[in-house]
Amino acid sequence: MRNEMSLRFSAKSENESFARVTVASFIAQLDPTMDELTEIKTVVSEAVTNAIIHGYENNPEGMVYISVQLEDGLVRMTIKDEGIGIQNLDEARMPLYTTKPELERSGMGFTIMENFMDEVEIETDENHGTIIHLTKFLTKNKALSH
Amino acid sequence: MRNEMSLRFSAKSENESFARVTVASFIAQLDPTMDELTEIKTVVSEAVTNAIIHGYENNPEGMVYISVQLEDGLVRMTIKDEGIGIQNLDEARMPLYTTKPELERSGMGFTIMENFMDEVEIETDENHGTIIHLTKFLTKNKALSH
Amino acid sequence: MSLGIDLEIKGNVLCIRLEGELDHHTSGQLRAQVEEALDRNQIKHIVMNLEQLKFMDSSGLGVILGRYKRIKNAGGEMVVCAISPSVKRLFEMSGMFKIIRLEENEAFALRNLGVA
Amino acid sequence: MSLGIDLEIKGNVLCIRLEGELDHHTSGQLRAQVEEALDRNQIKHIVMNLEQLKFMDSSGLGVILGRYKRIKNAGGEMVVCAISPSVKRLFEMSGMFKIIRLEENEAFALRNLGVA
Ligand SMILES: Nc1ncnc2c1ncn2[C@@H]1O[C@H](COP(=O)(O)OP(=O)(O)O)[C@@H](O)[C@H]1O
Ligand SMILES: Nc1ncnc2c1ncn2[C@@H]1O[C@H](COP(=O)(O)OP(=O)(O)O)[C@@H](O)[C@H]1O
Repeated sequence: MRNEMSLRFSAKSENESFARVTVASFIAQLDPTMDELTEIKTVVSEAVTNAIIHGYENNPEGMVYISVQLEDGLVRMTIKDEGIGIQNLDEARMPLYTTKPELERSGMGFTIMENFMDEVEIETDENHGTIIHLTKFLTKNKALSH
Repeated sequence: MRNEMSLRFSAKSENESFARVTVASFIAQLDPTMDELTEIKTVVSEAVTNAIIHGYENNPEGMVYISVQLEDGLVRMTIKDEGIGIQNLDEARMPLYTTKPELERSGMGFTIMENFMDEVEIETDENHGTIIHLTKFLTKNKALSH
Repeated sequence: MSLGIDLEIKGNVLCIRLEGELDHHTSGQLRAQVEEALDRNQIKHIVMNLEQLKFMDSSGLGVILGRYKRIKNAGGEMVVCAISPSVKRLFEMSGMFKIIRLEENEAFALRNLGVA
Repeated sequence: MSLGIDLEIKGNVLCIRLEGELDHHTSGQLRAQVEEALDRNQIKHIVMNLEQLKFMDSSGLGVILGRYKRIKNAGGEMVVCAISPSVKRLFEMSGMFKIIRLEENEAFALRNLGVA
């Protein structure tokens, strides 16, 4: 069982819930647990929100890109923007670190991604944007495939 | 209010309902009536099914492309495949015409699209594939914008 | 969301109750299950109860027409009941009501086919 | 799916009941409504009832922390109640329970703040 999709949408906050719903409804075919689905929705929400607020600094002309690949019990996602990039990646990944405290950001986005996914890889390039690679093994299929 | 998204997914029948749900959840922000939402879901289902069965002749390696643009009360969609194309477009658009009666196709796909949308345009090219352009004015916004 | 299929035989009538979404993906299951029921049993008529059907497209029309043809060839009748306004529009567009009878609910449909 | 916000003042406590989804998009409404309520009324403590909250991400943590800071500066307390396991995990990850008290339900929360 292999299946893939990719999605591209305007960097508008209305699309945060659209992105969550779309990814969740695509992944539903792997029959994930409710917890796994919530974790994936949360992670999508974090990365898409970051693309909108940080990557594009709320410019709705920007485009956010999501791709999802399913294979056996493995979910692979990338969430990409073509925004300003992350200046200091080591700092950015620290819990509670944020460059936008005035927007009441909690600085927990990357920490949540790392807690909810099995692998998180970040590619970023100043003025070229950011790609977050996320991987998660779904428990049911993990058990089945061994 | 302007918003856009595009979606690309494997030509697998499992993705027919995924495509409907995704388009419906994107369009939901225009606050369409239930009837309008059902019409749009039906049309997406018709065009995506055609891409899978006819365009790609059930080869799951093919990719189906959907794009949606929202502006005021206007929904513009394209549904595209890079499959075999339509040989005789005039025949294809006739009610009850199908080239795959052995698959129990009803031949009603294009007729439904034309009934449920305000505009339907078909671009097709043998061996390059088919693009269906679909436009619908949502009634509520139609009333408001005049 | 997928398709739930409930089959019940009442006298010489096969009652097909559908729940969920009938599209190209799910129509194959419906075709297979109904064909098997028709092969194994003495069935004359079909009643399709679409009360719980949330979505249907032209693939649904195709699979219903396919079963209509089989039952018609054997002298039977196809009745559809409890359909939503949107499914009704699909039937109307395709002229299906010229060959398939519409009833308000399953009880009426069965009574008119002579089953209590 | 969006966010439903129900505000009620009981004594010197602002009860905030949320329904639906709290993310970056909806957190702005919540911030604006709560700030207005705090500006206009004599409020000491906040109780957030998340029983009907279906989804929350780190933008929710941010807006809760923001209100915590204001109420804390004025000598008040922030209590959160009826949270789901997934929201609880977000609170735990960010160490929020060091500063915000968790109660099982709104009645307990209010009683412990001295409101009947
Ligand atoms: N897509 C992005 N583009 C540019 N900068 C980003 C992006 N994502 C994250 N960052 C930077 O990393 C920091 C930490 O991100 P995160 O942990 O999600 O916290 P928060 O979003 O609450 O600030 C952000 O404050 C921002 O400076
Ligand atoms: N994307 C496509 N690629 C190739 N051929 C197509 C495509 N869409 C439709 N067709 C052709 O047009 C005919 C009519 O389509 P339609 O009205 O949807 O009926 P049906 O799908 O039931 O056959 C099809 O039988 C097929 O020959």
